[in-house]
Amino acid sequence: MIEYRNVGKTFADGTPAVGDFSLVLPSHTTTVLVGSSGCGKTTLLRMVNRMVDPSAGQVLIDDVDVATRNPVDLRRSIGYVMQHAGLLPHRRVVDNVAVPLRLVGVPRAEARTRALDALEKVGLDAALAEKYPRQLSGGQQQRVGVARGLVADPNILLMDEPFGAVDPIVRDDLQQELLRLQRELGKTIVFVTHDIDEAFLLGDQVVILRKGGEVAQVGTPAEILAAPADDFVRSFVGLDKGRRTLRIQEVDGQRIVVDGEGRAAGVLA
Amino acid sequence: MIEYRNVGKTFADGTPAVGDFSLVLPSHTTTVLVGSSGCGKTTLLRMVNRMVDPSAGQVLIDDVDVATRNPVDLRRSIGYVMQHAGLLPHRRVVDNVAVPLRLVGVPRAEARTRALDALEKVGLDAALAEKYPRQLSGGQQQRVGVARGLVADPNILLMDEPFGAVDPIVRDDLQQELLRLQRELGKTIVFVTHDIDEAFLLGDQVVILRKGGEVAQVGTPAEILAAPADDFVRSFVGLDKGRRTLRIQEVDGQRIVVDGEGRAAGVLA
Amino acid sequence: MTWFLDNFSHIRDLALTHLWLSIVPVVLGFVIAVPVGWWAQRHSRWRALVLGSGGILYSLPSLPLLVILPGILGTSFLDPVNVVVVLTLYAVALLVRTAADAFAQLPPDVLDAATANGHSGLQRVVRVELPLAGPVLLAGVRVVSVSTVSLVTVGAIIGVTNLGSLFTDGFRRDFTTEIVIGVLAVVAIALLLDGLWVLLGRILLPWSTKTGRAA
Amino acid sequence: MSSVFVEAADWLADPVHWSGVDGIPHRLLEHVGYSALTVAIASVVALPLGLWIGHTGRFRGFAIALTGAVRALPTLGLLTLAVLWVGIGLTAPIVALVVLAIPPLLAGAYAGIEAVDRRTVDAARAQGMTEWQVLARVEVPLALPLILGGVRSAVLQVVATATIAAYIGLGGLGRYLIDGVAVRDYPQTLSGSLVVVLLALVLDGAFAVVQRLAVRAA
Amino acid sequence: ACGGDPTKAGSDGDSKGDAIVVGSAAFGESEILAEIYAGALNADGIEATTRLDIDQREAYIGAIKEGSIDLFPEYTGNLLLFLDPNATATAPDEVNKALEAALPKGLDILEPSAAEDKDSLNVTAAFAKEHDVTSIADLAEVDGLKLAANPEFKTRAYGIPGLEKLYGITDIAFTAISDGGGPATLKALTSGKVDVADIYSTTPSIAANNLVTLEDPKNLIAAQNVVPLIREDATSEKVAAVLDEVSEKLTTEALLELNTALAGPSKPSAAKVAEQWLKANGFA
Ligand SMILES: Nc1ncnc2c1ncn2[C@@H]1O[C@H](COP(=O)(O)OP(=O)(O)OP(=O)(O)O)[C@@H](O)[C@H]1O
Ligand SMILES: Nc1ncnc2c1ncn2[C@@H]1O[C@H](COP(=O)(O)OP(=O)(O)OP(=O)(O)O)[C@@H](O)[C@H]1O
Ligand SMILES: [Mg+2]
Ligand SMILES: [Mg+2]
Repeated sequence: MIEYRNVGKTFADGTPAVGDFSLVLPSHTTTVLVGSSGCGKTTLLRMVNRMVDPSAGQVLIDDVDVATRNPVDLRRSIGYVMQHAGLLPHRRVVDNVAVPLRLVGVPRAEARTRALDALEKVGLDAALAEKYPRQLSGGQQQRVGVARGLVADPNILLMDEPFGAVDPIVRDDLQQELLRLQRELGKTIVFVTHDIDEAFLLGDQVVILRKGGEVAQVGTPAEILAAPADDFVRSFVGLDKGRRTLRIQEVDGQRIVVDGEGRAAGVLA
Repeated sequence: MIEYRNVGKTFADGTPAVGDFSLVLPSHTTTVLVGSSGCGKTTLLRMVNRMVDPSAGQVLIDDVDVATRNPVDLRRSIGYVMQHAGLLPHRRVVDNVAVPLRLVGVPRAEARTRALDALEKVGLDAALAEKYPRQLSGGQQQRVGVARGLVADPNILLMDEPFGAVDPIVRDDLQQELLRLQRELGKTIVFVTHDIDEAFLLGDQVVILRKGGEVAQVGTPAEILAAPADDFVRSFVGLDKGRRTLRIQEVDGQRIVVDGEGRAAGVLA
Repeated sequence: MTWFLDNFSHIRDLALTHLWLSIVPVVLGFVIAVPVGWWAQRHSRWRALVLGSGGILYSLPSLPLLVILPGILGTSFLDPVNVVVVLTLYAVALLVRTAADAFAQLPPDVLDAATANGHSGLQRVVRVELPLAGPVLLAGVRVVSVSTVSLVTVGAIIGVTNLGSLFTDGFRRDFTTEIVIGVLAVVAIALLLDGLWVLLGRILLPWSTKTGRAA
Repeated sequence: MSSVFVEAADWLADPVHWSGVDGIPHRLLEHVGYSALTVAIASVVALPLGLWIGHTGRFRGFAIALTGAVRALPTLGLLTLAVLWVGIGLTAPIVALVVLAIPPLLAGAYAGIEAVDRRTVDAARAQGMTEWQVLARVEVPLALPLILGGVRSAVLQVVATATIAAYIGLGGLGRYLIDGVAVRDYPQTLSGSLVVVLLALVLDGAFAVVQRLAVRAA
Repeated sequence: ACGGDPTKAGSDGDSKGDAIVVGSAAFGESEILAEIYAGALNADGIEATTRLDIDQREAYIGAIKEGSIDLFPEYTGNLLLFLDPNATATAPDEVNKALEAALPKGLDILEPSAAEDKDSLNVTAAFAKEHDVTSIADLAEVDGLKLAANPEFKTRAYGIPGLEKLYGITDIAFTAISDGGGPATLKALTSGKVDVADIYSTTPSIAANNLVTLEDPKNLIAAQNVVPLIREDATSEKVAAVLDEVSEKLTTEALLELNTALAGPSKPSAAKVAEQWLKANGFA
């Protein structure tokens, strides 16, 4: 369990990023922080592994304040996946995945074996293991990033818009892959995105944020759609624009669902 | 009217981009070319203003083969909007928009006045006109790109993933803006995207492409959803993954539409 | 040509000396400049000062430095150490800027990921920053190497024997062949060294697409 | 050591050294003159070539190899060769110095054009700019900081190396170095060096300012 | 064939072997003389090596003082001027006497040779005829005189200041060329860029180009007899005997011949030229 207790953050240069944020993230579930650019999602996420230290309040993991832990050790115990994969361009794919293991002293041979396992787990061909990151497509790189996040089998996985930079078709694949993995592994995942569709797909718990890390609404996707807390949420999830207000239309004997903007959204089963 | 007649393209380095492509794009409508990365969308689009010359077949505008026209003049008569706006970083916003006018000899003062009109048309504040592109957000830059494409009032507007690089919320705005403009202006628009949702929203006619510029299906969005031509189309539009197979679920007394992956898609009106 | 053959062993001796006088400053310069450049990059307040002094150092004309140095260092007049010191100074002056730039252009998200994965400060510098700066550093070394090989010849004016001696000698004897051979030999050494650096780059930086391009 | 510096200060303070053909103002003017002439000639040769290579992308490999090889040419060797061929006077040192100045100018020009975002260039062409317009209105303005960077290092190298040309009889500030060394007048050598260094620093500073303005404009 | 490993020069002074190290300045004649000294010593069973091409007198005098070089072919007038910048002696005997007195501790000169190589002022035959000059004194009549020489000519007593003081020649346009009266200086003269050029008197190009060497009635230019400069602790009777014999056999004409040979079409090395002279003079 991860808990934010009245957390605030003002950066050294005076930028206020987070005002007063409190939240409990249950273990073995996925919590998605969603909000538009600059609202403080990344800042909140990075407080968990002390890449950012809060200027007020505490972040607790299983009731232990992370501020009491050595940051390097803490980071080694938590998986981290980010938008541009952040792979080391000078290391082969398998060595990239092995990094978290090597850092905690796992011998090279064993680290590579486990790295290969992790690559397989995220659906990457073993043939790619000996390539360099730049020889991979964007989607493949993201998978490598996920493999690296998982390789040391951490309890917590932080994911900062991990699929933000890949094209929609690959993104769909990666999302499905993550859902599958999570069913298998049951990690505690903190996931950051600004795509509400992604949030609704992946999140057991979705946290919609306003500027300054202020919580607009917390709940399951269906709860949020059924009872949006206010106009901000309504607009954020698209209920105001007609994207979410659907109606049914007959075409060629099929019942096509069309949204308020006239876009065909799908076929009613 | 734009017409592709058995068009093919193999690049100088031997890359085959388009095999044999034929299509008619009616005037005053929006045709969207949609397909995954590398399928030849950009190549096809750029044949219209001779940024690429086909290695086989012809492209005709109102029955005139573009190959017979001077490329520089041709380009000046066609609007072009691209993914990374492609603004000149060393020119102010208003001067960027004025470029197509200045190139055909419109005097500076008049060009700037018309550029300001165009900026207003795409919903940009006049206060931004004297800024440099890098001082604008991504979404604002894209609007400037659209303004530049429209400023010379061309009959044809080519748009190559113009909203691909902005975040989803801004993208929604831009798409709405474009729909509004098109209702007003009735240009012949060729629009390239790899986002099927965008294609369904904007396209009067949607062309789904396979690798090599091969047409998988042409039709209105509803036609395609109702009767996908084959498994490739079915999968491409998401009918196989459950994204498009919707069902209805009651939450808090509301009828929530949920897709096959369990994601809440909207509320039934 | 016959002159070349007749004097082959002499030219070879000069070439070997020349090679030696070129390699030492480049290597020393690299070893000194990389940490300084790294440090300057880290401390933006000092960056301008360090790079500025590098610029000043580099604009010092070589000839007077060579003459004044023995008085300052207490070295012998004929001591090639003078040449080595002057050329090392130039190499440091050039490479400090390169090194600072090399560390400045490291992709921030890669560094961020490295930290987030649990690299300690030193681990990050050694395992991530240094290798990633490699291609730019290599490009810098190549530029310095070429100019050093060419600058060594100036030492001949004050009596430090090297391939430049063929210029002064040929000049006094009105013997262009000797000068041309000297020029060719200098260019050959420059290319040879350059090839060596490229090869070293291929071995040490196999992942890099470009093995460094002269800036 | 310090005594040399004191003597140099005395030398510089001596009004005798500030007048006549061998006075600092005259030598300084000569030096600036040679350097300006050299850079002007080299620019006329190298800049258009560099712009063309950068714009078309043709002969890029050739340009890289050429600048590399030319950089390796020892200036002293060129000076002595040139003077044996054409005799003393302005021609020999100017030729050698022009050769020295070409690589940075060429590299600055083609690397500058190359560094311009291809998408920007593509967009400019797609708006209907002719190749000339693309070069003059888009590529050159955007490449200006790097082009100026090339000019800056060419100027500094020429100013520093022009001193060596005194070895083959050229005037300029190098005279103080060569003459001073010849008669072991180290105060004179050092003073000359100081003036050269000062000149280099002033020019460097001036270029830094111009370059910053160019960056701001770009 | 010549030159030691320069990277070791710094330490040569401390760990000097038995071999006598003969140095030379960076011009042909000095190199030949050094090779001759070394060759003659070796022929007599005294081990000697060479360390050629040292450009500045200050550099090699320093090297001799610190012991990295033992023996050096010098010229009396220039050496004197170096050791005592205020020296005024110009005639050979006076110069020798003054030189003995000016030598620093630890250094010695042996018997000077009759062979002499000194600065000489030359004009082209055409110029000589046009302006009717045969002596330096005649130059005073020429307006706007242009002169090329080594840079030191500008300040040395035998140079511009002397021309003004002894011969009353003023307003000389001076071009400094650091080739010791070599090809660039010669070209400047023959091409008419300058009127007068300072060229060492044993340079073959003087005769080859029909240059007129101007007389020096007022002894402006000091005597420059070849003389072995040697470290005291490197010298011995045997060494002195060998070198004295060399000095005796050397003549000004011999220097000219040696230089001519060196400039020959095959551009032989100094060592080869020296070897021939040694053979011809019975040192082999
Ligand atoms: N290191 C920093 N120093 C100063 N300000 C910062 C720093 N990091 C973030 N900020 C500022 O804090 C605010 C929140 O930033 P944060 O990166 O958490 O936003 P985000 O929600 O992740 O945005 P995005 O969706 O763009 O990634 C922003 O105003 C940002 O500019
Ligand atoms: N100038 C070129 N030279 C060689 N090959 C090219 C060139 N431009 C495009 N190609 C190749 O032609 C094919 C089609 O490219 P095109 O850019 O038309 O694809 P696209 O559908 O626009 O893809 P994307 O969605 O990534 O923009 C690809 O294989 C691409 O690599
Ligand atoms: Mg973020
Ligand atoms: Mg494309």
